[in-house]
Amino acid sequence: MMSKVRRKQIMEALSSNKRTDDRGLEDVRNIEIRCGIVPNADGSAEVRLGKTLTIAGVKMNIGVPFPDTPDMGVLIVNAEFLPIASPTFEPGPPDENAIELARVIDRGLRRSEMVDLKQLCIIPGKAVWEIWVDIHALNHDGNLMDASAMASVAALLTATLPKAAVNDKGEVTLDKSARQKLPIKGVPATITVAKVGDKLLIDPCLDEEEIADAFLTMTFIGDKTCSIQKRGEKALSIEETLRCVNIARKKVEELVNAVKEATGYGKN
Amino acid sequence: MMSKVRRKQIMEALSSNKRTDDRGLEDVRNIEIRCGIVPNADGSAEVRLGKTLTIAGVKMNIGVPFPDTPDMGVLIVNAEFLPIASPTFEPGPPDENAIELARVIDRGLRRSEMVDLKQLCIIPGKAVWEIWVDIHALNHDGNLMDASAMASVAALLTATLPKAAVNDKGEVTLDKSARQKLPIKGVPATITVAKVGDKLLIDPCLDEEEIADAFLTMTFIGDKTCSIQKRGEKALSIEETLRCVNIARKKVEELVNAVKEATGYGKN
Amino acid sequence: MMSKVRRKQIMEALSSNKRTDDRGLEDVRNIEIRCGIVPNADGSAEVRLGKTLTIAGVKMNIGVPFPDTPDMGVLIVNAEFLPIASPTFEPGPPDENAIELARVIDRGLRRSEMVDLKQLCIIPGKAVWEIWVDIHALNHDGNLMDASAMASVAALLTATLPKAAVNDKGEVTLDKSARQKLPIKGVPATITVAKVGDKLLIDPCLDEEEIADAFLTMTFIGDKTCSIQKRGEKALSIEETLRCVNIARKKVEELVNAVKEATGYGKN
Amino acid sequence: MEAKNLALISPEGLRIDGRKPDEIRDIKMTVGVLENADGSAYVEQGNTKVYAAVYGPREVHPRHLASPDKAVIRCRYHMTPFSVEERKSPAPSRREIELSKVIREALTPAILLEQFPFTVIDVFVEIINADGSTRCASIIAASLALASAGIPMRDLVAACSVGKVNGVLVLDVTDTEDKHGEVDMPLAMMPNRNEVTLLQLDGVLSVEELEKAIAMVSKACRDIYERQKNALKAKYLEARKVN
Amino acid sequence: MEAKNLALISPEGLRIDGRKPDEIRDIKMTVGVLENADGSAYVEQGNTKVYAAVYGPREVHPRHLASPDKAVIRCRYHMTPFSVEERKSPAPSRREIELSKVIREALTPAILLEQFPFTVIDVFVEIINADGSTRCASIIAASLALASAGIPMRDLVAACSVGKVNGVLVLDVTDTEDKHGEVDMPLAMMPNRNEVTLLQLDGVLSVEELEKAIAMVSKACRDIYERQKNALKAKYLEARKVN
Amino acid sequence: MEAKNLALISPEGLRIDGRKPDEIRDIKMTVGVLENADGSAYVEQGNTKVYAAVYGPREVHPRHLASPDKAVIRCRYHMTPFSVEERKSPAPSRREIELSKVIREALTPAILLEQFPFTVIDVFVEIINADGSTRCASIIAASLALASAGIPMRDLVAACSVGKVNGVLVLDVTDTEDKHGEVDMPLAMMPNRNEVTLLQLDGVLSVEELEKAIAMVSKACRDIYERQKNALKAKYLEARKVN
Repeated sequence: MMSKVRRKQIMEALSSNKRTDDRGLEDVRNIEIRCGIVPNADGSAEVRLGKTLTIAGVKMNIGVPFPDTPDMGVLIVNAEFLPIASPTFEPGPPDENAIELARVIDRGLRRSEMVDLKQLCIIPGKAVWEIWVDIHALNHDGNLMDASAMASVAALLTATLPKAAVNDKGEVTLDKSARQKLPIKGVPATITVAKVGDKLLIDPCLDEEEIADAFLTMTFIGDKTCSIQKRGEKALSIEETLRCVNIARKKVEELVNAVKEATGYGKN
Repeated sequence: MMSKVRRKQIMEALSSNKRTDDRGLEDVRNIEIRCGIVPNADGSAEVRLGKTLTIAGVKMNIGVPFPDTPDMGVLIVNAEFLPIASPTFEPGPPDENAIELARVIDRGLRRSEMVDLKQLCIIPGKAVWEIWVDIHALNHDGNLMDASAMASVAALLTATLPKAAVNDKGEVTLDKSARQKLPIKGVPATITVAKVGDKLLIDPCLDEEEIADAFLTMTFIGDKTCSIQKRGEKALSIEETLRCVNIARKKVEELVNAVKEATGYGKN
Repeated sequence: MMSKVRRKQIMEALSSNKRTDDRGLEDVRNIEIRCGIVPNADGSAEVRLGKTLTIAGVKMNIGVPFPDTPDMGVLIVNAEFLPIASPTFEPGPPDENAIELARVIDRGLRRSEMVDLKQLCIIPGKAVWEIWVDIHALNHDGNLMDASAMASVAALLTATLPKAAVNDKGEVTLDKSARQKLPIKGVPATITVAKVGDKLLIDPCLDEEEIADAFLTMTFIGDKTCSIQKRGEKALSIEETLRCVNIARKKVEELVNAVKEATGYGKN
Repeated sequence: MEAKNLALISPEGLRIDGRKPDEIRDIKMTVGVLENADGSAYVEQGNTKVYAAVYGPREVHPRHLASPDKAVIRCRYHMTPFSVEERKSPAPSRREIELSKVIREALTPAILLEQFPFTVIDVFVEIINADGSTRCASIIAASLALASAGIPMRDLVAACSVGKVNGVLVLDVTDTEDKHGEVDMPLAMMPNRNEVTLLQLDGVLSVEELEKAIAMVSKACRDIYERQKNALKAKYLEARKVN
Repeated sequence: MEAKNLALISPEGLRIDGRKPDEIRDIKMTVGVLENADGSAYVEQGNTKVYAAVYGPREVHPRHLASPDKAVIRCRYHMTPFSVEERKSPAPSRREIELSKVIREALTPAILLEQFPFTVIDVFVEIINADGSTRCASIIAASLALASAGIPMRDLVAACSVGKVNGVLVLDVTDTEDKHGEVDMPLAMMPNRNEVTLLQLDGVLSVEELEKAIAMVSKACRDIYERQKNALKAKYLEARKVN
Repeated sequence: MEAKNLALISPEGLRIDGRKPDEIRDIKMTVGVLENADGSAYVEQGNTKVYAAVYGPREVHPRHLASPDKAVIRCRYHMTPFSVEERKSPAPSRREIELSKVIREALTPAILLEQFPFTVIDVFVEIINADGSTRCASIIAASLALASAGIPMRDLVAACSVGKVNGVLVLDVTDTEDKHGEVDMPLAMMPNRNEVTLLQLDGVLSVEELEKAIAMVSKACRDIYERQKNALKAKYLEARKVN
């Protein structure tokens, strides 16, 4: 629980459009992205957003497509809020917050069509690539959502998979020496706007999250929204909702560039 | 917990062979059966027994037969006592009461041979129809057992399944335009007799259940018993046990007719 | 919880190198082994070690080999510490103690190569014998580890399996009339040494276990160690560790002989 | 997931079930259908059929879940195994856990929680048949159940979905439109306060389309809101007749 | 499930294992076999082998499960994975959960629960080998375990099954007779009070056959009851010898 | 499981990664990497990468788990799904449950538990990438995390594995050496007290080899111990600089 003093500090700073760490309302904390840190993963990235630390790993294997999309690869996102990351996290299967985070990131990745799942079909209806994105929170100082989305995107951008072929007998064979990157169609960005008192701000730290009324998490691909999730126990007026969208929209380029920089995507 | 006043009312009414809702000892509450209310199910029925409300849905799919009955379809009954139905029900997997109810209804359906499972074999040892009967309690005012059994029977009587065939390659194909009814051999009835004090009564409401010593649930097919389950924390004398059977036997026709009426079974 | 009086008795006895039941430090309690008591199992043995009672049952079925050992049978050990065995055991999935016991016994059986798993391959990469060893504690008076290991070894030594063959179509067929023993390469022995105060003793009873500092469980095959597990909340000096090994080594023959006697192994 | 190039809008501009783009399906709302609950409602919107029940305010078990400042809201959105095309396991799926959370958050802003410290208010929603927009129907039903349980509220919560199919914005999305269309966007609001309590977008919209969609769906919410008030009034009149 | 037209009754009227229809298998009952328990018994009826143990009356955890009026009975019927033809998972199956309930209800009427308010009595049954009629053997064993734990009882509970195979009523059904016969009907009773505490019918019987079957199996229960008393007496005498 | 006759030792007596038999991999130890924890450390030993965090001493929930005499230690060793060759389920496996227990027992003797009655000390270890000897790296990291949390200790706990590959005893076993070698034997100790707190042997060793292996690995532990002390010192100096 936060002290009254701390709450008052935050509210006072906000009243002059500042944050307690001197950020402006629309400033993101310092971002550090380290890719390829997990040799056993097919792709991986660790994202530090201020003191928030989260890691995403990508593993790929041959699986069976969903019956309604027989010619598309499968993408599965899972998130664990480990007790290592916060005194309030408990061991056990993912709770509603971890599940929501995974599903919001999943919708963002899927609807942005970042990965061209059609190119991940090997034998229609029978064999496709299955991409597992696993997110593990390591230190929770707020905005796990945006940090985890960024780690997932960076892990996918740097992931490689073996070349798959089909032999005479119709079996799938893998050439592990010829690894190639995933087919990428674009780079999405996920941005959360929090409402604290009557202010709208981005990249909330943990203390700000605790006193926030509501959140709007948006994923953009280019200048379009492809996923929105309103969260939190209080309401947003329709006008505030639209303002959140416009605040987020202005940050897309900055976040996409940070990921491109760290992953080298688009360099060649 | 029931008040002492309420308990006294019930016992006093019973002492003159009456119930607090003016029923006689061997009277069933008002029965309402609505079939076909779930378009996504292959069969469905909602049963209102007084204020008790329960719903059964039937879903069918192609499955593999049990090794010891390779030429027979498979019937599976599952029941959920949802917290929506009673302040005493908890979320989570079925407890011993829900499991007992499902298994008692399963034995009644199976042993009455209501559905001719032999006709549900498609390829012996390989492919048979698998029938799932799911029971969900919605409002528990006593005698969920008989209400749920009735809903299950009504759902099965009105269920339809696609025509299955086997093509040249030995694969099962379904013709969803040609739906047909399940092969039915007879209509069973499930009746519970409760012992309250020294009285035997049928269709107990919740308050009566709470002060009952014991229950005998019986399923009849025609004039034969095909399943019995003694329940409750107290004993029944052998003489009482046989009296329960004879009380239940007299109600079979009434209950079977109610289901036939609602389902139109046997009309053409 | 043990009384202070009891603790004092144990410590006083130990101070003159005795146990409260008059055993010496390196004496095992009375061993009773009954084999073949479970007709439905492919092998079984009940071991009574003093008042500790445990049962092991072996079941075998055709399964798929592990990808990295396509030409070897599969051995799986599972242990349940049932609430029947002790007032401190709870129902539910195996806890860390039961899991540790199963895994330590598993490593002992596997690393001793007691069962020649290579001979249990039927079709390389496709079909092998899968051996399940299930251990159930029935009365826990200390040293469940050694008693359960002994029961597992005795159950495996007396287990029989049907003759498997491969028919024209490449399917596995079983001849249940021609049962044969498992291919056995040797008989391991598992011995636990407990440190209580400054004494090292074997086959601890429950009261001794409760006040022990640490345990060293060792499995020997012939005069070699094939598995060691240090257990307990306190440390062992390096010198004590090596002393434990030498104490255990001296008991191997006695325990192996007890099992051979009870199972008739090596008689013909 | 894929738009299958299915013709979801006819040359006449009508949808598969004959509706106009800005037309919602018939809704039937019945209040007070489950006697054990403190409040309940049944909502049928096309073939989407939902029961909701409210138990509480009541004591919390275990106690440490209670709050000294306000009532705690719990919500359980659950689908019967037979409510969907392929039988689903009755155990809660990840989707059901997420929807339980967002429905709870859609209702919470409307409830005067401060009036019932140390208690819990349980909201149970059961999907009997699913044909699209089940979370909206759940919110409509749960909101009626809360009101009929006599729980003081700032406003009723109304809800409706807006989709995009064959490039056209449409209200009250069906299962077929959800599966083969481009966008599904459910929204819940307190119409009298003009406040959004749930908003989820699943699909691509430009910011301009998004604004248009919000305007369209909030108008539909106002319409549903009137029907909710009528359903409550009907129940109240019926109750007066009986007593 | 299916009668496989197996000849379960020979032309001489004998069963596969040579028994007459109204003959039960050899029973071995041993009291006091598990030292940690407050009471225990081992029962071997043909190849059906069962351990039962009783712990209690003892404190309940968590506390809110306790009753101020009487002891609470808990019962766990459990099969070892190797006790049946195909290895079963050690996690409790739906069948085991149902049997735990009916066995508890079969024992409860016999126990003077009022004497131990705020406590729990735990009954654990472990099936070592299953060859039919395991719930009856469990009740026999659990009843002996309760008595040997010194828990005051109205009567011992005896149990036996009656079946119908090839049209003939038979006592003490084996696994083969259960699987290939027409009916399995276990019954438990307090013989001295002539009261039934468990009755389950699985199969088709006319009401007349049912009456005959109950008469037949209650006679068998009386026989088993005498053996239970002897087993307790033997334990008592042995205990006196030791002390 | 099987020695695959893989050449794990070159004719020159070197291992696959070029190390000498008695050489450990490069170790990187960083203290204080996770801000929420009371103490934390990151250890990278070759490609084995581990985070450890310590929370506590803190209140125990539920209360009955607390002890009036001393702090309770809980330990959770967990692998991320992507840390191993085949994706593993995030639910704890039997292996992870066993390792959590032995790691807890490896740390417990070093902690002055009596100073914190009624509390719990939670140790969380997360394997980010697994390339052999993960339990040893976990103990090294957890021990640093405990010390940096300011928990009074008798000594730091150091750990290292010794293996046997192609007949040769080797230190700090990699995943390949573990899978294709003959023996893996992790050991943890308090070097200053010469006491063993973890010892597990998985593979065949004569008693003489065992003695040699213990001597070899305890020497390595002393080396690692020095590096642990340096890592703590570095953190302490850095902290002084900042303040």
